[in-house]
Amino acid sequence: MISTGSIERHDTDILILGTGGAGMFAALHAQQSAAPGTKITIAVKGLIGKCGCTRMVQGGYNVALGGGDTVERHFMDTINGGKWLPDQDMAWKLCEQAVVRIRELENEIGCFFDRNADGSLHQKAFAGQTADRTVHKGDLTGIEIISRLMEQVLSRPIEKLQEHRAIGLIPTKDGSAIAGVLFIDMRSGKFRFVRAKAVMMGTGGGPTMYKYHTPSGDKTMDGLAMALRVGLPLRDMEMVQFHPTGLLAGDHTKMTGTVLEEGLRGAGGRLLNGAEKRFMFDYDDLGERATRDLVSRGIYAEMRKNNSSKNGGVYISMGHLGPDNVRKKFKGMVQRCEDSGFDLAAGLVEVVPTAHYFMGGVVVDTDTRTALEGLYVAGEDAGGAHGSNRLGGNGVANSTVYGGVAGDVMGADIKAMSALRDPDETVLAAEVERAQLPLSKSAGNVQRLRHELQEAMWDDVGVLRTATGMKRGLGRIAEIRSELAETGVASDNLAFNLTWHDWLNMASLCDVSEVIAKAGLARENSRGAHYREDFPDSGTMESSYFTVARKQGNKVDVSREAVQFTIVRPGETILPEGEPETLVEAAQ
Amino acid sequence: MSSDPDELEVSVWRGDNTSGQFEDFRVPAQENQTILDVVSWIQQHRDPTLSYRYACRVGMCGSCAMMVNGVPRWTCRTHVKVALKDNRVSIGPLRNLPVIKDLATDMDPFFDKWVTAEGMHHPSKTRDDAIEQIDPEDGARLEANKGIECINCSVCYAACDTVAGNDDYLGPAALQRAWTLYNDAKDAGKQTILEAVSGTGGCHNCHSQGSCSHYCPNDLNPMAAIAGLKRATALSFFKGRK
Amino acid sequence: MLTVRLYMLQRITALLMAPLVLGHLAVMIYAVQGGLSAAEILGRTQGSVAWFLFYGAFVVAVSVHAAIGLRVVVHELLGLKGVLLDLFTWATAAGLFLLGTRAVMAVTLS
Amino acid sequence: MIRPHRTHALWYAFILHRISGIALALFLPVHFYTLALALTDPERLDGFFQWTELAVVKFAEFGLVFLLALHMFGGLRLMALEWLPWSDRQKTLAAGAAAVSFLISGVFLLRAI
Ligand SMILES: Cc1cc2nc3c(=O)[nH]c(=O)nc-3n(C[C@H](O)[C@H](O)[C@H](O)COP(=O)(O)OP(=O)(O)OC[C@H]3O[C@@H](n4cnc5c(N)ncnc54)[C@H](O)[C@@H]3O)c2cc1C
Ligand code: HEM
Ligand code: SF4
Ligand code: F3S
Ligand code: FES
Repeated sequence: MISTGSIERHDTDILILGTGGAGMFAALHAQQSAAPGTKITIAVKGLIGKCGCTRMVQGGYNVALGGGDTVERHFMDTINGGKWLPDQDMAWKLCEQAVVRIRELENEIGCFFDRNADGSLHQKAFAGQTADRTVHKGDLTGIEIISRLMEQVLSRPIEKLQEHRAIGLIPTKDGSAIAGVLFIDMRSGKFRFVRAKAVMMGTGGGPTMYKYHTPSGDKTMDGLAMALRVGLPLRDMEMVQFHPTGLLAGDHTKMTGTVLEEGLRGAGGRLLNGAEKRFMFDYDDLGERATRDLVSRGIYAEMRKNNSSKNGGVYISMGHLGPDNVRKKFKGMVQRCEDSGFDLAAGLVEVVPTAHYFMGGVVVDTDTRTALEGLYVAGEDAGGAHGSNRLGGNGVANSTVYGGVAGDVMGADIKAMSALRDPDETVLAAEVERAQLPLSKSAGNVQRLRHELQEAMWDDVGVLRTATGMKRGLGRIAEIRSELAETGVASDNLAFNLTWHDWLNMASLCDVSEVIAKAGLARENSRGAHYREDFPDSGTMESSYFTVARKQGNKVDVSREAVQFTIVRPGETILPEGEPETLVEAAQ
Repeated sequence: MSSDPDELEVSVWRGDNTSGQFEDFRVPAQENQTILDVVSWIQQHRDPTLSYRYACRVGMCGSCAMMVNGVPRWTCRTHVKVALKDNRVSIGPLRNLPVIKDLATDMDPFFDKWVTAEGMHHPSKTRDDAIEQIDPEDGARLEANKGIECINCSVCYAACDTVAGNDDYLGPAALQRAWTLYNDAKDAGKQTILEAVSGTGGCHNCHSQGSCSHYCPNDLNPMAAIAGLKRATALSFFKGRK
Repeated sequence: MLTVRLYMLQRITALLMAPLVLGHLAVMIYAVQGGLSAAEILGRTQGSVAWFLFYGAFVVAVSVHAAIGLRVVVHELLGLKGVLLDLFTWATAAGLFLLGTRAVMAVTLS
Repeated sequence: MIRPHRTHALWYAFILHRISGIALALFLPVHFYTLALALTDPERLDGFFQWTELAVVKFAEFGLVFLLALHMFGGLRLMALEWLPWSDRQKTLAAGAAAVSFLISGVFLLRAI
């Protein structure tokens, strides 16, 4: 057993992991709800507010604010979008509380969202919505939300542990509650164990185990990997959302995979295959304007037929809308493409479906509590609210709503928790040992393994899936994982050692990849983001089930659980009779 | 010196806050390649201990800024072609901030000053109130909008010689944020803001060098925002003593 | 190192000096032709209240203005701060003021 | 040393304003001292004025007048920038200030020789 004596120990009352929408709202709300004098600590893998996906939100924030739209309608869209898999109580709370949260964002946090000429909030419609519901700040909504939250957090007496990477949730000896979290202080390379009465995990999803992906570089599924190791149940793990139009610029550049916004297709952008012919109408009547999952599948299918562009994707073409017009309307996107050498306004830009959002996550209740006492999970790390597919605009609503909820609940809950809990020292030691594994091996190429994993997931557990493919994928993952275990990292200087963290990132990604593939095998139908070529049928909505994965010993088991229709049953609606199907003018 | 177009000659600063030196690397040239890609390539293929920071890789998070051939830039959105001189490029840590290691700086001073400048919203309402109706074409709103897309990347802070010479100087980004808030109809802290930017490190130290506006990757104009603060503080100075 | 008060002082003195500098420049351009002589200058200025006020104001303004200006330069370039910096500012202002007053008296008082 | 990040018009305007300010501040005590000689030692003052007939000194005087004009017009530009509504033409204005200063000091030089 490794000595845990060299670990620095630190105590706090409330510990929050991550500074996305979930983490920062949790910190602010905990500060408001906890008794005066409660110590609150926020720890993050990068810099406060600078890392994570909330910052990258472009489109906006879904919230029903009247004008015909109602919480009920938002809820029904969420359930329909999630193909009846969402936990209905969670979805309801999401829609209901979004209304409060958007007022809080504007009035207390200081966000400024775009206005109509009359001074009211401007709202637009993402695909799959039946009302103009998405509040936004241009196409940089996330920057506005996170920068404002960051200022609030920085200006309050909240302890900040920046560039502290959580590597293990450490339970008590009896395993019933959480004692604290083990970190690597990335700047020094030292281990630090922080005890807390309540811990909130908001480390976000971020399916970066795919060859093409949108999330930020710090996102590698650490949270779900940690939850898995501590034995928590994870649901909907097969549900990976692909965005249809990620930039394709070659393997060597980080630009590849980044999102070209949805609005391009909405405005009339055309997708062309390698022969520069439109193809989406071969797959769906709405052509390029179909929902994300359908367009992603269309593109993927076209690529598989070898009708692909130079680098193996397809083209997006905007020029027919008038280059100047495009330049004006999509200034940011045109500029961004230009910086990487492409002409979006007049030329062809290669695109490819890109892994974007992770619907699966830790099983929580509507108060963000988990099966482990003292551990709360919110944001993209928590499963349930979106079911099999997340509506554009529901992601940031989800993280901000439930982050706030977690803060409120923790502030109240810790009043009844008098003492800090002691950790199971064996688990602590095991986690340190796990992290140190590569340091005693001869150095190898972690990046090559990451490419291999990304290829494996893309080919075998990607946009279109089959049992044979996923089984092959599982084999590849297992091989890569055992190779990783033999791949070392030079250990002479652990301070800000990115290569060590690349290794740890890979460890998390391998663990979660395995679960995605297993959950994918367990779902023998096609729903939302999950498409099985060998089971193209969706199954009846009445008999909907969700998958639950759990790690026992060294084995991951996946079971199915029936969806409880607590608010509305398939085929029914909670909208009043006579309500129009959609309020969006364009769709009518 | 080699003029092999297939390879770039890259010098990268290695070291910490106390000492360091430039180290040379050869990096394969690619068609679509950013400075950040070059740095990553070195870490992944040549020197696994090279430290740097990035997150979003699309110019949204403001964590990847470095000195590229002596000028501050966001590296994830800087195409190699733009920066290259004679097939060479030097990459160093952002100026005016303590270096943690190699290309990663400690941005805390930058954010401490952001807070000192009262760069956070001072609420006039609560979550129980309706959202304020604000005319998007209103003059003050238009002024506030000009600075709102700041990604706090610190490029302007690194470009400014006043920051270099005056430890207390709050710097362009923090002051621009203060000006934005000052013009925000919802902000209840106008007086607090004016006081915060009138102290020893305040807006009056700015010499209108304009490097901030020259290098801001988002084409923002902190120089103009600071001028706005000078005007507002001057006005309130006269009002205070008439 | 400037606070709003020092800043205002520096700007106000600068504004005050603008017309004075223009005047001074005009006189110089006019006077310089054919060479300067003490007698010529003194003949113009000596015993004139107007010139006394003109140059007097100039000296007051420039002492304040330059002292504050140099204060900033010395702080930014040499890192002087605190009491030393204040001392430097006052000394510069006083020095310029004394030298300036002496000069003004010399050329305007008869 | 002009480091790469400094190579743009407004930074040059800044450094000229600073150099001219410092130069003026250094020149002033000398100027005051010599003028005070009018009271104490008029002959020596005239000596100084004769000295100013030298071409080099003429040129140095031109420099001083240029710096004074430059500093003033530059200062006026700065105050306009700070207090008047923002103008995007700062580079043009800075160049204009330099041009006018050059003109004025040019006139001075022409009349002096
Ligand atoms: C490009 C892009 C565009 C998007 N656009 C939209 C949109 O328009 N509308 C919408 O609703 N949603 C959108 N989303 C989704 C949305 O951003 C996310 O669903 C949501 O913001 C997640 O918030 P979060 O707080 O859970 O996680 P994040 O914002 O990702 O934050 C996670 C935090 O945890 C930290 N962290 C991670 N691992 C660790 C660790 N091991 N230790 C410590 N800290 C850790 C991270 O550094 C980060 O600070 C978009 C996502 C992307 C990638
Ligand atoms: C004639 C005597 C003058 C002297 C000796 C003088 C000296 C100085 C000095 C040393 C500085 C500091 C420079 C810096 O901070 O970089 C300065 C700044 C300044 N001067 Fe003058 N000056 C004089 C006249 C004027 C005039 C006539 C004006 C304008 C009408 C003026 C306007 C300014 C302004 C606005 C600044 C501030 C610059 C900044 O903060 O960046 N000065 N002066
Ligand atoms: S003003 Fe521009 S350069 Fe300065 S921090 Fe903001 S975005 Fe970066
Ligand atoms: S570069 Fe610095 S001096 Fe002022 S105009 Fe910008 S803050
Ligand atoms: S990595 Fe985010 S701005 Fe460059």
